[in-house]
Amino acid sequence: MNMDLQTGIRWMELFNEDIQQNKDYLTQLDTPIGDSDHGNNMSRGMDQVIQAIEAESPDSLEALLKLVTSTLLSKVGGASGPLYGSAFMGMLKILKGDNTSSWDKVLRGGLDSIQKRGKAEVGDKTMVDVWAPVVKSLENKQLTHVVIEEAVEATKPLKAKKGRASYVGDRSIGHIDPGAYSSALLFQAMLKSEEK
Amino acid sequence: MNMDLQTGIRWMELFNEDIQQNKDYLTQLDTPIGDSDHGNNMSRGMDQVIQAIEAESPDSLEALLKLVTSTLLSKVGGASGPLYGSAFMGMLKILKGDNTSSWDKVLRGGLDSIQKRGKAEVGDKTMVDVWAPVVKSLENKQLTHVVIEEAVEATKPLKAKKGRASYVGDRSIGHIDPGAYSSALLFQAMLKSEEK
Amino acid sequence: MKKIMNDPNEIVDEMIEGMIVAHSQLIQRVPETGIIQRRAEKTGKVGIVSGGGSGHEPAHAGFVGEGMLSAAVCGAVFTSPTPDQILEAIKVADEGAGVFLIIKNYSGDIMNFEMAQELAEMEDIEVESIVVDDDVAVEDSIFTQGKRGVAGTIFVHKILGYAAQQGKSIKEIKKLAEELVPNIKSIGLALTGVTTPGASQASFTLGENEIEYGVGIHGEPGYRREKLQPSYDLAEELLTKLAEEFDVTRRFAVIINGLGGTPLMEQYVFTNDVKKLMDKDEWSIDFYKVGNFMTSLEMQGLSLTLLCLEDDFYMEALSAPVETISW
Amino acid sequence: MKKIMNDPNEIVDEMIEGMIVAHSQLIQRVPETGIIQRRAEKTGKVGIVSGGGSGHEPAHAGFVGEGMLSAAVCGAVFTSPTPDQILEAIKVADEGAGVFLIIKNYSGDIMNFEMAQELAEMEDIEVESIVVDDDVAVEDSIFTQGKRGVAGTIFVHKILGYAAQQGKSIKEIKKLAEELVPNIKSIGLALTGVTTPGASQASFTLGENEIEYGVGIHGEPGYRREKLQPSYDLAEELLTKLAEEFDVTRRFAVIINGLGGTPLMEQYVFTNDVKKLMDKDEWSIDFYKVGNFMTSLEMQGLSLTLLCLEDDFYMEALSAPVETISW
Ligand SMILES: Nc1ncnc2c1ncn2[C@@H]1O[C@H](COP(=O)(O)OP(=O)(O)O)[C@@H](O)[C@H]1O
Ligand SMILES: Nc1ncnc2c1ncn2[C@@H]1O[C@H](COP(=O)(O)OP(=O)(O)O)[C@@H](O)[C@H]1O
Ligand SMILES: [Mg+2]
Ligand SMILES: [Mg+2]
Ligand SMILES: [Mg+2]
Ligand SMILES: [Mg+2]
Repeated sequence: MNMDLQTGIRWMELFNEDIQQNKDYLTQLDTPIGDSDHGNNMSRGMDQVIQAIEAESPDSLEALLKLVTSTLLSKVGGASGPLYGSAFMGMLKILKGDNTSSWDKVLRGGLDSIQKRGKAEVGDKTMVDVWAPVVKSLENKQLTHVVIEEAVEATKPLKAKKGRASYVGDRSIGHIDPGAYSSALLFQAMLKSEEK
Repeated sequence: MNMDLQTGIRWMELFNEDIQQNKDYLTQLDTPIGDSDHGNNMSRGMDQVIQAIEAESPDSLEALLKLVTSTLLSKVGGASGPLYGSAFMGMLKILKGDNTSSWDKVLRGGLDSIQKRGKAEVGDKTMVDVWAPVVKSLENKQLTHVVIEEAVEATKPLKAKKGRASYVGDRSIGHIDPGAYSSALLFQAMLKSEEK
Repeated sequence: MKKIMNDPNEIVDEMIEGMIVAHSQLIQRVPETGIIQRRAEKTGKVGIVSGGGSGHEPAHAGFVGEGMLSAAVCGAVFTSPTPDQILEAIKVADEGAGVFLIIKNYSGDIMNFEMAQELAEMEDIEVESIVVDDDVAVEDSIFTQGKRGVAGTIFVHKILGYAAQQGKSIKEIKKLAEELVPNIKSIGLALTGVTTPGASQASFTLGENEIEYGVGIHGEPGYRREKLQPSYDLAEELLTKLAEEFDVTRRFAVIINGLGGTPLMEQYVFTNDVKKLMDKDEWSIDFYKVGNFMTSLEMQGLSLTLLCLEDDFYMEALSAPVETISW
Repeated sequence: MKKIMNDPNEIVDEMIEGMIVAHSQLIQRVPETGIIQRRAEKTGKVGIVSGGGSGHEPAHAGFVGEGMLSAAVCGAVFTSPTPDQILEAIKVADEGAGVFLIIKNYSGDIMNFEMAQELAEMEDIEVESIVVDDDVAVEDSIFTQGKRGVAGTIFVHKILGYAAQQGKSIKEIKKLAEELVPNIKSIGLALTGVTTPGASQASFTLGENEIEYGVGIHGEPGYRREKLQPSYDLAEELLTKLAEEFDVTRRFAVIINGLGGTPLMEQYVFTNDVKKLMDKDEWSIDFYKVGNFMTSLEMQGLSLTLLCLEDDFYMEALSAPVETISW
């Protein structure tokens, strides 16, 4: 897929809408295996992202990614703040290095950054379990809404090894990971932003 | 009526039984207009009185009253401790002054002591509202169970002017006074101790 | 109501034991009594004794120590201690210059402390006392027991404790106390009732969104129930009630007192609102205490106390350091 | 869950404001941040910074002051603060000898503090850190995030704060911290769940007579639910879990930590039971802290922390006076 400034802004807007709509659900997911704040964290962060975009009107995709990075890093906190922040920072790095990078390469940079920061592997029941298959499918030009949905669902039977959910051990089994769900919203929004 | 050591001991035993049986009810009475402890206070006190009687085997009515006085004073606390303590102390004083005093005179001494200590008048919605009519009926040789029951019931419509119930003002109206109820148990037990 | 306890009848005894082991440098128990005595050296000054029912921790034992109370007497839960216990506390607090009693205005407390005072005087100990009645929630109190003593009592402990430490005589302390108490006003609100250990039901029950203004510290009901309001509005209601009690002087010391189950976070939010409201009225707050001082077991809610700083001695006393568990 | 608050989104900000007005002699806010800084004079020593999500009051700002923390960073409720805020705290804490970070072992905290550390190093501030993971409730933690950081963190604040005050270098403090943390073990139990401000439901719900062992301080569920037991049995369960972690040395410092909604009376009863059990095993307790130190909003329950007094420096540090709100 291709990404440019307009699509990027639309992506963030769509992502924000989905986050605000699913705020309570995300917090609910974060209740049995976390600390009931993922909805709040993402909602606060994306609200600020939209405000920042409106206030600063970034004039390039690079400027947009930079703005999203710094806003998420400075407004979210918790685990998701540095992770989503790192993701956009990783994407930004690739784009900066080579302005003509394909979008799947850029997203791969995001995933690498998440893993560098959070040390989670595939199967640890984190957002990585959505990012990894999404990036792979994109590389194979096979990314669809179904792929994303399946990736989220697949976190359910896993036992958490990273993040707060790891503290509940076996009892994390049977629950969808909240960060995986919000990442799914991110990629659904990305697909929708392009569809338009 | 007449009182002697044996009847006195039996009186305290019967009173204790009634208190223990009505412990929760007394506390319940003390809930809307007090602090939910009258049952506990009286139960703790009478339990100790019975233990003290068993341990010390008082050999005269005077010795019995002395023992009850000091036990109630040192084991009950709250408002009822010093008041019941003062009551028995007042009775003791009369008996000490004149060993042949009639029992209604002795009880009158108890009532006087309660009023001296607590400054409550008839109508203030306290134990005085049972003690006063009981003593009067006894003086007129007309004390019956019914008199006692009526005296307790009569505290219901009153507005409290003394004790913790006075803090709730008008909302004390419509509730039986817990100290009046426990005093009624005292006099019911007294009548029963003689009946036997 | 779930409670971390063993036998409800032993709860006060076990609490005192726990307190002593945790703070053995500061306090000691008079054996086989409910009396907690400070470890400070005796210096021939006036002894200050306070006490009352238990369930208000850290009051009163948390304020025992150099510069505050000489001793505190712990009764059963919500039940005034007995005269013999208070007498014993008077004796251990006596350093030769007499003992001053700080009594909260409840029938039970007054009668038990009064009897203790009579007994102490028979043993030639000079005893004076003050009755604290700072709770303005009780209306129509002229012909009754009067107003209740609540969190403002902590200011009385501190200021009289300092006066005693400064070597004031018992008569001077009595005069100070009589001037001080009318300058202290408090009022509380509850989000929940309170259940005494072993009791099967709470003192009262509030709805899921309901609060009650003017509750006492023994689960006594207050003056009005309504829907929970924002903290700012709660502060406004309480401050308005308190403001009626003061006129000229506009400098205050304040206690924002958690009732036991209220998190510090909420107490500080409320503090912020009190400050805003006081600023608006151009009333100054020169001294703050925020925390759990005079609690009511696990009750959620708080109380607000204002002390009008009429006399400069009050601030001097409040600011002086002390060695207690909880001031 | 009823809460005394205004807008849940402003609760942390308003709490900080309230804290500052109440304790303005001791602390100040770095304007427009969630950073609370001590007022003490800078003396060129190592700065100590701690922090984390809010809702654990008095942690962490209650431990800011001479002899303890240089600054504390308050995140949103139960949410680690962001790297820029932590960076700012590092800057205000820096007196030229470097800054030491005390981090509790949560993904979020570690990542945010780590990023701040990277940013600070880019600005040539020497930064070292320790991750506290004292909660033994989490089993099977080898291949995961590991164990949580809970109330034992308070001991780390105190001991490292003292070391800094004594003029130890950042390397010495790092070494001290690495030896200290493995000697601290904690475990908690809850009588109720906890509801974050604005949330519609509690983290978990317990039955009328049910408790849960091993809960975290963010409403994380624990390891076992059962019927409420007497305090003595609760103490035994927690101590047994902790005992497995220690072997030779039998001298301890202890924290009995209320989780926010637990009355002091219950905490002291529990203290008494802990003492009894420790006596039975001939383990000695040389130092006690009892009270609300690391809370979880209004949660009812408590935690027990043991610090094995391996090094005499620990007792020296714990006993040293400090000027903070809540130590
Ligand atoms: N080390 C990690 N690596 C990748 N993702 C992680 C890691 N730790 C946590 N996460 C993700 O973060 C999500 C939780 O985010 P959030 O609730 O906002 O933060 P917190 O856990 O600090 O409350 C988890 O569901 C998980 O997907
Ligand atoms: N001043 C008083 N004079 C007479 N009786 C009083 C007075 N104050 C309280 N009482 C009695 O004491 C009873 C309450 O006793 P109790 O609950 O044991 O003590 P407390 O009020 O200290 O909790 C009241 O119901 C009332 O009958
Ligand atoms: Mg979370
Ligand atoms: Mg009562
Ligand atoms: Mg009582
Ligand atoms: Mg969180």
